[in-house]
Amino acid sequence: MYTLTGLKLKNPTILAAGVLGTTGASLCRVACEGGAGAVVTKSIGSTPKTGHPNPSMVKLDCGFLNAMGLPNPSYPGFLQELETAKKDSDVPVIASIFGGSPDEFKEVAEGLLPGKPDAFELNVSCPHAEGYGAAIGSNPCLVEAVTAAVKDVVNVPVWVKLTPNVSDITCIGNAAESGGADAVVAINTVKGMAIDIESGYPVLGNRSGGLSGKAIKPVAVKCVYDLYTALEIPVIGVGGVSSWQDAVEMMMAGATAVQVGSAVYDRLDIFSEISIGIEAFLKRRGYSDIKELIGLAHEMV
Amino acid sequence: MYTLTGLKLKNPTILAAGVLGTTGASLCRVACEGGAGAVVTKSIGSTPKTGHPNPSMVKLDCGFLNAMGLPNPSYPGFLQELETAKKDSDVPVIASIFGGSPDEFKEVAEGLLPGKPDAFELNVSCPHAEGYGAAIGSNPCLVEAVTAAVKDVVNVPVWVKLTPNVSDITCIGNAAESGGADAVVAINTVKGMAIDIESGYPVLGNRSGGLSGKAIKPVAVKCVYDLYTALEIPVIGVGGVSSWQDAVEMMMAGATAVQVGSAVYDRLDIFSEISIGIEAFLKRRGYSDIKELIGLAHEMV
Amino acid sequence: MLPLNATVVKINEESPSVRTFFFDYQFETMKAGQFVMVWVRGVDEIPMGLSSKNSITVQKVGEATSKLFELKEGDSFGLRGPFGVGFSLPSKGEKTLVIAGGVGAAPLAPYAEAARIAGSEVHTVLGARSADDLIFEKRFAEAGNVYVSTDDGSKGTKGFVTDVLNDLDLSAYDRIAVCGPEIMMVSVFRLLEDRKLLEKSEFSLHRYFKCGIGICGACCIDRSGLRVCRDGPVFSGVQLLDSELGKYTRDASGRRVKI
Amino acid sequence: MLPLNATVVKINEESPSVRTFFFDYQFETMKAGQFVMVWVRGVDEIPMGLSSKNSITVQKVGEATSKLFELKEGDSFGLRGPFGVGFSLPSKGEKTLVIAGGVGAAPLAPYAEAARIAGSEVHTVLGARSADDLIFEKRFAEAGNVYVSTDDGSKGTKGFVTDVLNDLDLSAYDRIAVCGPEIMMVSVFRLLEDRKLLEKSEFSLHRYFKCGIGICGACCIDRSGLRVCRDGPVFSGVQLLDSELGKYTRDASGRRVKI
Repeated sequence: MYTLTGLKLKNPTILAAGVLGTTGASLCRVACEGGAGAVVTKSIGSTPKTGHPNPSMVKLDCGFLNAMGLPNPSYPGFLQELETAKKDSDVPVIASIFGGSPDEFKEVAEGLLPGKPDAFELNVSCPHAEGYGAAIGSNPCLVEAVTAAVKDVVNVPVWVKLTPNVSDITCIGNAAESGGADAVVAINTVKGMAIDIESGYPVLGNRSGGLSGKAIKPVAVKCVYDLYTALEIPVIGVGGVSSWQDAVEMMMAGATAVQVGSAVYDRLDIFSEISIGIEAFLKRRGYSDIKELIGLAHEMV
Repeated sequence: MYTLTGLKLKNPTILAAGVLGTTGASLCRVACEGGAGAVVTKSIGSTPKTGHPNPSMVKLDCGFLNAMGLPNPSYPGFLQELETAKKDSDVPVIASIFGGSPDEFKEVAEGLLPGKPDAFELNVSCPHAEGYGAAIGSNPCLVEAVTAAVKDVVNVPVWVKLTPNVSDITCIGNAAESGGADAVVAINTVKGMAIDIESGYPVLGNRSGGLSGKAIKPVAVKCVYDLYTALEIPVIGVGGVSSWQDAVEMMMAGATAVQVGSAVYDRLDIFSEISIGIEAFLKRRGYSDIKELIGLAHEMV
Repeated sequence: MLPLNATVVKINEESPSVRTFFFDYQFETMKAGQFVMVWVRGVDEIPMGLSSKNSITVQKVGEATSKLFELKEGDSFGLRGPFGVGFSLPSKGEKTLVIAGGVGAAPLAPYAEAARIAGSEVHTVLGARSADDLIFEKRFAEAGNVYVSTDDGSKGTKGFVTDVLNDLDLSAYDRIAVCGPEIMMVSVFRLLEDRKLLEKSEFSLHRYFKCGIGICGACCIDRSGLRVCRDGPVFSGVQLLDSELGKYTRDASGRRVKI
Repeated sequence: MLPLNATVVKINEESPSVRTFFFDYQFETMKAGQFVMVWVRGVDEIPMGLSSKNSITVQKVGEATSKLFELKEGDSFGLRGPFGVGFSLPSKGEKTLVIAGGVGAAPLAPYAEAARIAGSEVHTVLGARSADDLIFEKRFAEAGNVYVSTDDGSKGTKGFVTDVLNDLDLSAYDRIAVCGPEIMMVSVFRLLEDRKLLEKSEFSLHRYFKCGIGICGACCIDRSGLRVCRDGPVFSGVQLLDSELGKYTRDASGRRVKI
């Protein structure tokens, strides 16, 4: 067993927000068939949103580009999904939430409390939703206020998911820590765009969106590395993790656990695969505890 | 012939700074054998620098990671290389320069003037050189001051190369424009890092560096798209361009010309290849002028 | 994969509200039942079952399909695919029953053809509101026997496909492939469940898709959590036991909507 | 490609200042003359010609090589490669002359062996400061005749490899492969130029590398602008006409340094 901000995980792989997290049944499947140590829901807000028009996600040569637009049924609509996930997944279920202000974050968190999420993850990093996400997450004062507001009304751990689309992510991480965050999650997608040259149209319905997958792994590793130096609280690494090697790299950079998103495209049991791969690596290299990996790169000088 | 900030280019492909630009002979080879419409030199500073220890560049699954550390022979040492390039390349030669202050930029620009560069490109965007590059390029006031300082002492076009590692690149682009820049070049590399999991060591001698190549093309397209909207001056697109399709995409996003960097890894004549590909595309799609492509994506709504 | 640029080369009017758009690209590896994401630029991108290697057959139901209906030969749209899991082909000598309702005939016509080529005896039950709305009757007829039903009795049996099915010896078939409006599919599902034939049957589901490639989870069905866009759209009857089929679907926001 | 992890399995002392490190990875596609980037973690990464599919042969000259010399069996380092263009192999029946000076013998020993296997008659002129500094004499001898020269006359001809070359009928050779200190190579170059044999000759150059993969341009030579790491390190004599060979090199900052 593996402990992360007080949650007990059977392994350090976590389903990332916005991936296979719209329904409770899907979250259960990722936990049971996929082998995830914990699952994060789709980001939930205060009112139902249908999101951006399609195409909302395309596969590129390197990674994926998406602009879903935070579609969600609102917290009242999502409660039954959360309950299903809690009842049948047998792993910690983290509720991802978003809002346009500290009060809205608070409202959504309180609204989901009856579903008994094991933790909250605050989405202050979605790169393509006006007034939400990165609009908040690139402002340290707002990040601190939002974090403090949610901490104030819940008694489960609060994680804050950060955007890499800032000059200095550690400054945002520090704000989250000051606001009382129990962990930060880095990184959300990198702002990106693709254009269909046959027509001239931007490919995404929202014109631009966020880049995920292999393309951004080095960006994520760097952010995790910097946050590990800057913060006291754990850093959860996410961004382009698609193999056990990636997970080990992320942990050596300073991640206490990893989240996996786009890589479910390749196979659902990527979580088991990573977790088995890490165990085998620890054994082969003679590490006695996975904790020895965390932040190892900082010691190698 | 193709005009860009007053320079005459035989085609809209330009060798990016820091690539095959250490010697005059190399620049000539890229122009003559490679087919580049113009070439940008390695970034030159006021004193000789040996750069970071190796490894200074590694190929990743998607793109390249590098931290050269601005190695350069200083402007006195580079003058003879610049003269060779000017004499034998038969294309415009743009001198890339860097400094830690407006005065240092001015000194380097003046120092290179005897070599008669056709333009200057100000490197305010290198992500891994303390006190230089992005340390300046993420501060709008400094960008404006540096640009104005160089404009003040040269009478050739001044381009400013921007870093994507900021919250809002258009704000930096605006500063360059206010400082009198004739064009902006977007983007420099994206901050990134890779760790050797067998040893725990960061792979780059400098620990972290900048990501280039295919991985960052969507990031570059988005930056170019936003800058095209925000600025009056031309935007030169760079970042992951490795085919004529990429070049067309960059132009549709708003680039007046494209720079090619890491893609010389595949083949030196990538410049000819792109330029021939663009011509064929224009013909097939019935465009009468390459200018019709520039910013086309903005009109498709 | 970015959308490829497909140019319309021919348009067939299949019924007053259904048209087939042939395009200049052949999905050579396409399995009947697989779908493509059809990008009507500037409007939306919607999933559409392939009605042949180079065509989609579209019912005009919303903004994107209305825009599609405005296209003429020479116009183009974006296409990604083929995606998802199609219908299983029968082996030589097996008997196949195809049950198609309305525009659900679109993915089943290529299936009937492929099944016939595979050496199967193919029978089709083809239903629609009225004679004018019958889709691909000729293609099905070329693949084998066709039993027609129409709600208004303007052709074939008056009533629903289930009325035809009641008169057939369903146990004689080795495979049963079903596609049509959900209300029709759930009737067929119950009938096949009663006859203990779900193991031989496959159903093609329609749900709201966002990503279309199995990542976002918008199209997951209860209680299995299976993704219609990736684990489906064709599911075996057994996979749909105890499912949301016929009960509810989710809208673009993820809210449950009764069927 | 990220560096692979190579573990030292054996260390041979070739001379007081030269050691061969055998590692647990075989570069099966290696061509003699190609190099690897050897990453001494925490210190530097340096180019090194492969002396066999699974070894590098190193002269202790600076910080990184000193650190390498501290390695014991079981220790590891990073390796990327093989990179660059190697020596051209002779055809069956051709006569090959190998001219090696000092640690320049490292990439030429596998070349002599490969040339012999290709069916060529191989002669080697092997030079060093003194008898103790001769590298791979046995490997060259197993591939064919060896003519030795030492600066101090402790073995073979007293003098330089050029003194041996003056006594040979160089026109009898179809291929001439050269590697050694630049001052030696430029003497050989001039001699071969005089005899109009540059077209048959190849030289392996040493320059300061940064990226090692042909992108940064730090190792480009004048006047051709060719990249030593990618278009070389082995160049034909003709490519080196009118070049910087023997005149200057560039340091890590790009400044010209006289040779």
